[in-house]
Amino acid sequence: MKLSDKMAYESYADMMFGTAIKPVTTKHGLVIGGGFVIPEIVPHPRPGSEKTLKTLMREFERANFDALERCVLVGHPAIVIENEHISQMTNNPDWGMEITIQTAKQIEEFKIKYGLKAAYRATIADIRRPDRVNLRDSEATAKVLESFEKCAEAADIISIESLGGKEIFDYSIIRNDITGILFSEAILGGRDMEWLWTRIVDIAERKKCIAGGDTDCARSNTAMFMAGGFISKDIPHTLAALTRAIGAARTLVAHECGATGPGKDCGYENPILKAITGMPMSMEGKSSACAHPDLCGNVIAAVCDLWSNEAVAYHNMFGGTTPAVFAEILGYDAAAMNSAVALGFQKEFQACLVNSDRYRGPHGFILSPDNAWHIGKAIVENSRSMYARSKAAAFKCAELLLGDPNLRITGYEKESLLGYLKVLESLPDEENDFIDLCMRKYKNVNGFKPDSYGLQ
Amino acid sequence: MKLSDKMAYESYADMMFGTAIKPVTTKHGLVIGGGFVIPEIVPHPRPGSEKTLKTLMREFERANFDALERCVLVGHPAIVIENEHISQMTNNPDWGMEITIQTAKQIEEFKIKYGLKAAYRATIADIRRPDRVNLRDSEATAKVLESFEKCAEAADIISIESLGGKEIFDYSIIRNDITGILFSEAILGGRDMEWLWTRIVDIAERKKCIAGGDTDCARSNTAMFMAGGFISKDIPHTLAALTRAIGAARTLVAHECGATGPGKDCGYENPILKAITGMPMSMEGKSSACAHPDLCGNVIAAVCDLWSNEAVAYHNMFGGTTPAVFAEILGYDAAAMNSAVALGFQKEFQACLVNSDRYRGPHGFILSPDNAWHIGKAIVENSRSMYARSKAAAFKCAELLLGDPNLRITGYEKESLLGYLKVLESLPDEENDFIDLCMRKYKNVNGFKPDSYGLQ
Amino acid sequence: MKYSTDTSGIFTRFDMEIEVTRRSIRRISSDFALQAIADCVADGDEEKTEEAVKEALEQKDPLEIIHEGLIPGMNEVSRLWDEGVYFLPQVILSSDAMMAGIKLCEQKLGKPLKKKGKIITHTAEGDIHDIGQSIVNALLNADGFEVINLGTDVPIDVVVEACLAHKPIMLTGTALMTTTMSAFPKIAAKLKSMNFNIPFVCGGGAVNEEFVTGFDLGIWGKEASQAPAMAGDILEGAHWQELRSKWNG
Amino acid sequence: MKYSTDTSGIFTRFDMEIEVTRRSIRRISSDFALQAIADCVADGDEEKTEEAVKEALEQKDPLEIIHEGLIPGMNEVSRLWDEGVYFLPQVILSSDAMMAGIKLCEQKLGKPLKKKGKIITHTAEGDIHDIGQSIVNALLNADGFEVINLGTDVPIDVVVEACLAHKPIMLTGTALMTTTMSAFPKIAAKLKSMNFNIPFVCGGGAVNEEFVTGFDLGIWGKEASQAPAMAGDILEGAHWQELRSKWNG
Ligand code: B12
Ligand code: B12
Repeated sequence: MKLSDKMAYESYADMMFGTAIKPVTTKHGLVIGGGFVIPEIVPHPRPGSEKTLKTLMREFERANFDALERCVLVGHPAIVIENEHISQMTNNPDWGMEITIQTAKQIEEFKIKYGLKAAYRATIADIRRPDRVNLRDSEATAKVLESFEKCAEAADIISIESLGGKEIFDYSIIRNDITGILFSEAILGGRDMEWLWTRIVDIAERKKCIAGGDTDCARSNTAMFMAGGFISKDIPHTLAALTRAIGAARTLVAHECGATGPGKDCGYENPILKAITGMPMSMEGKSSACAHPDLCGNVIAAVCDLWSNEAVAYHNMFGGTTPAVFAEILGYDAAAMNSAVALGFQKEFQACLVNSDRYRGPHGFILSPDNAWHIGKAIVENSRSMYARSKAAAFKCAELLLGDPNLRITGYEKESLLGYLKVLESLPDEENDFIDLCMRKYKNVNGFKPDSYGLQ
Repeated sequence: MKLSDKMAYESYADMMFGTAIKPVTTKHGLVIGGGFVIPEIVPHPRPGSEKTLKTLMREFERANFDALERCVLVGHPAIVIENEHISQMTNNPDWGMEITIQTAKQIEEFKIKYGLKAAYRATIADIRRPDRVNLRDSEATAKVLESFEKCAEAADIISIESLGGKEIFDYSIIRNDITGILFSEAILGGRDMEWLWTRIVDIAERKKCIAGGDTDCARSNTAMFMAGGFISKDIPHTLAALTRAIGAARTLVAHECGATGPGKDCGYENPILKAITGMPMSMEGKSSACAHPDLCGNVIAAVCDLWSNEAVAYHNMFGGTTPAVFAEILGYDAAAMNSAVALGFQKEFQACLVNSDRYRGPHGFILSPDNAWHIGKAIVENSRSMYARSKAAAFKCAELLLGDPNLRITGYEKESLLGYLKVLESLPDEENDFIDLCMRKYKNVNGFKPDSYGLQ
Repeated sequence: MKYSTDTSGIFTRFDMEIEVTRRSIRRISSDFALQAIADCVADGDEEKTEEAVKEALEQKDPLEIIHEGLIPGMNEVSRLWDEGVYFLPQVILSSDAMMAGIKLCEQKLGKPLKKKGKIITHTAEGDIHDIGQSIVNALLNADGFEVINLGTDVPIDVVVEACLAHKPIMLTGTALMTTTMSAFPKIAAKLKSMNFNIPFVCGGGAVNEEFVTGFDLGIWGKEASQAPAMAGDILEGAHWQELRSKWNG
Repeated sequence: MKYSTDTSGIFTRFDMEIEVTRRSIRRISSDFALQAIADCVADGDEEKTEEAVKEALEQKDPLEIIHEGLIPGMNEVSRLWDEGVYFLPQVILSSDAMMAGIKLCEQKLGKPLKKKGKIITHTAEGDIHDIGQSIVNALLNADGFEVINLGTDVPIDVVVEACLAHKPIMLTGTALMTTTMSAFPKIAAKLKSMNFNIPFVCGGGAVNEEFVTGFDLGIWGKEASQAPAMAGDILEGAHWQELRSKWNG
């Protein structure tokens, strides 16, 4: 695998929502990143519905139907439906397959009846738990790959939120341990992704399906979620921001293995990935408040191609079921952005999105298109190793955070940030030395299995 | 009561979200229409919680707390909480009062602890059912007025969705009967509002509370809701649009009686009212999809001062409870608009909102600022009677709908529209003649009581 | 303000894409007078229908006018509504017209026409959202059922007592508020406890399939237009369980 | 791109407004060595704590070191966390440091320190979201409880058996998924049926007060930091009903 060594976008000023340098076209002809933002709706089954394949199929049938119908009702031109596998669907690869086939059929029906353009993304659950199984060789691994094979048949896009490195990350994040975070994301996460995504891309190519992308959810979103809002006292927002920058270098591996995008919605690092790869990305922010709060609700839409709600449990609201309600909201969000495109006001509109959150907190700041691009640049300029580029991303992130006086950082968080920087500076230059150091430091962490990553 | 005879805004180009010519300031110092859009969150109690005052208070305590807390969590600077009375709260005026006092206290606590700016709107339920009671003299009427007295004590804003004319409207709307619609809104609704709002404004002045405004919900939203989306076949969208234009002349009465705004969220006619009165208005659109779908999700925000979700039942989502989730979403919607203000891009941003829905359907079209302003102008230029101005609003609305070739109307809906116009043209010139005609035509409609309106 | 004429990426007017070509009613009779009556009904013109009926009554049997003029005219309207050609008000107006015509025939007959069956409709206690119920009433009337309309905000006991008094073939309830829909299972339980196992079709924005099929007797009604068809099934002998499995699930 | 420096109408940085002034730990001992140990714990420095403890052990009683150095140091950290001065990782690191120190003292003592009480923690079957549980574990450890960590994705029967085997004073469960939380009432029912009425504190993003107080034994835990305090209440004799009425509702 060759690490990226140049930027797809020559300047961040060229990055815009709705348009990617390398748009992709689905089996059914939906173009993503081809000029318009498209909503991506993600319904989640209610508890109990997972009991049998029949009840689960019925649940997804309703949820996906409601979303498609609402698009027709209010006139949203196109939609992507994502179903994130619950563990039962990946543990029984036939379940995931049946639901994929059912959804493909629903999409076809809406196309014929109304002319609605839609596509389906199947996100396989990563049921390989790093602390329990060998990531490369276990029953869970086999199930994951089998699920990809079976879903790729009828799905338009396949994705996963891969777990490599999670065992070390979980240990490190609650210990303020930036070394462990770097190790888990850059080395462990990166190696696992290379192994896994080579296989996913191969499947996608054989099945003429789109290999979408991964997300650093298991690490960066955990950190962002723990940093929380303005009341929480779990971890500093500055640490969450560093985690995100490092995580971008990890998620990028999917595309280096051949994934073409659209990147997966909960990858808040996606603006960085778009800057590097030029591929379309799915993003989520304010209209995924149904799934979690965040401090970058608008800014994260600045360069999105798909616009998602992350996940909403099926439920009746006064205005219809949740998939219908959120399909409507996302579609209107997209419609405003697409109007901006049609009017030639996209720069102004984008500036409004960015200014909403650029100084709301560290995450919004580093994910503003300019800063995201700069972090991307640091990554491609340090392409000699996963380690080098990930560390460079962290340094650039810290430099940016400290460099703009308009971004206010609490005393404690600033102090913490300076502390992480000191640790990062003390780390060895070469990847091998770093790995040696970490193998010693983390060898006793519960569940850490070096051979899951081809180490030792 | 003097009917408005001039426009507060000289040109629709001056109308902008966040700013009203006549901003209002609440007891606690929150300025509405003073430069920024503020979210207005409306939680709705779960079934069962209405059983006792205690359970209902607990329900609102949680819901309102969750919304306030989420604002602090994500940094939304200000919020208005609206509680729409369920019938129990108005039937027992002490219930409404206790909940008002409790909420005022919560707001105070958040102000002290975090500096959050908030305000409370109590919307009394109009429990006077026109088909059953005399609107001006019944136990229900007494309860409504008592509720206003008691809630005005601690609430910042008081409002109501008044019901006058509903009996004739319901009969007419399903019969394609534009005469009955005009009668119910202009004559019956207008007279009932004059009676009711004189009293509400008096109470508000005595209690140093803000008399917000009314809404044509009972008529225009019923029509809009029945016209539905692009699949429904209940009534033509063109009829719903006419109903809205006529309804604007009705809702305006609140302000002519002395209400100062902010107008009530579900009054989709509010852009017209803002053009005429210059007062701040609450609006709802895409982020009230939790309450109902509509075809004007973005355009309706173009000149809003408060931005609301209409109503969301209390419920847990992955991202928190519904009041928290929707407070977050509304606040981010507002943040993008407020960024536009800060950047001086508000015109561009507004254009994007407008273009999203201007040609999506008749409702979005007539509520675009320019068209809304023109309908307002027709209203003030025909100030010799409620009848004259309402009919003028309908004609202007029809003229606009037929005048822009970019607005596509289905064959059936266009034909219907031409039919309504013919009927409208055939109506007498003078209000008294019109009333005579309608009294004959509708005297036998179930539940119609002329003396509720001081007629005969 | 700038307005864009290319709206293709912003919205799609699916209503334009699916608009069905206008069709008029089919010929229902070779008899000139009967066809004229049917046409008046289809036009939803109450006055003209009355005139045409009055005229026809001079020569024809009232039952013939009803069964070969008024009702076939209404049936055509229903068909066109089902096909998406007509909108609701046309159905209501035609129904008004048909009812006016039937009234004249009944006067001539000297006795009311036998209705298909009695149905009680109501809107839940505490709820005044009655547009849904009004539509249901109109459609049931149009289809020849006798509708006993209890109105809005109807206490549970009043509903139960009305059922006992009228012995309808079907009961309907409408609820638009989550705080009022809880009356439905209570009504159903009371009816059940009296062994009065009448199908209880519940609709309105607040209720959904899960809620309504969660109690005995309950059948969820999504669209008002389902009410006459459900009542028709009952006439053909369907029990509430059969109705539920046909219309829900 | 244009950036606005006046963000007052856009957002409010409530974190800046409420940031508490930095405070350091209070003096806990006039003894130089004990104070040094407490300081090392408060710094969350495992190595330095070990050194300081080793040094002190040459002259002092291990129990004195534990009770007058290590634990008071940790208590200070907990206090500052409660006051919003410290963040979670400081608590965890201090806890790690304290535990390392205690371990050395125990070696010297030749027997393990008596813990305050046994607590079993787990993450629900099917669920691997364990950060919440990790925090709970760390805080309980820090507060001197013996934590039996069953890990993630723990089958119902394994939880029940562990309870029977260890007889803990409290059981905790974490669930982040609505499809996994259903294990909790099942566990509670099994325990109940065996008359093992142990408080079962359930937390995690998926569960809420209503759900958890909907089954016997269940107490809803909003924040991980409540776990030690709840366990403290149990030590003082609180039954699950008392815990529930104190912490929930
Ligand atoms: C119009 C309207 C009103 C009008 C009602 C006019 C009228 N005559 O009915 C007025 C202004 C009076 C009103 C008042 C209030 N309203 Co209101 N109203 C609405 C609105 C906008 C539309 C409802 C409507 O007419 N729909 C059109 C009809 C045709 O739909 P439908 O009844 O569901 O019927 C369809 C199907 O359900 C079915 N159906 C219905 N019944 C049956 C029966 C059978 C047998 C079958 C087969 C089918 C069937 O057929 C129809 C389609 O074909 C809704 C919005 C919404 N999301 O629903 C709010 C809504 C229902 N109202 C709401 C509220 C809160 C109120 C008030 C309390 C507000 C206040 N604080 O003053 C008061 C309540 C007064 C009371 N005690 O009832 C909430 C209810 C929240 C809840 N679920 O608990 C809603 C959901 C608005 C919201 N999102 O907050 N309202
Ligand atoms: C990080 C994360 C992950 C990480 C988990 C890493 C880890 N080691 O835990 C990874 C990437 C692995 C992951 C995987 C998946 N995830 Co996930 N994930 C999250 C996320 C973003 C944050 C969760 C988190 O760590 N929160 C921080 C911790 C500290 O919070 P907490 O556990 O709630 O604990 C707090 C309190 O609840 C309390 N508490 C907790 N336990 C206890 C116990 C006691 C006794 C007490 C007193 C208190 C207490 O204390 C803490 C605060 O002090 C959430 C988003 C969300 N809205 O929750 C989604 C979320 C939980 N995940 C979700 C999903 C769907 C998945 C996947 C199925 C995705 C997929 N298709 O691959 C898989 C599931 C795998 C599985 N079978 O479990 C959904 C769950 C939907 C649902 N409710 O059913 C969520 C809600 C995201 C979403 N909105 O869709 N996820």
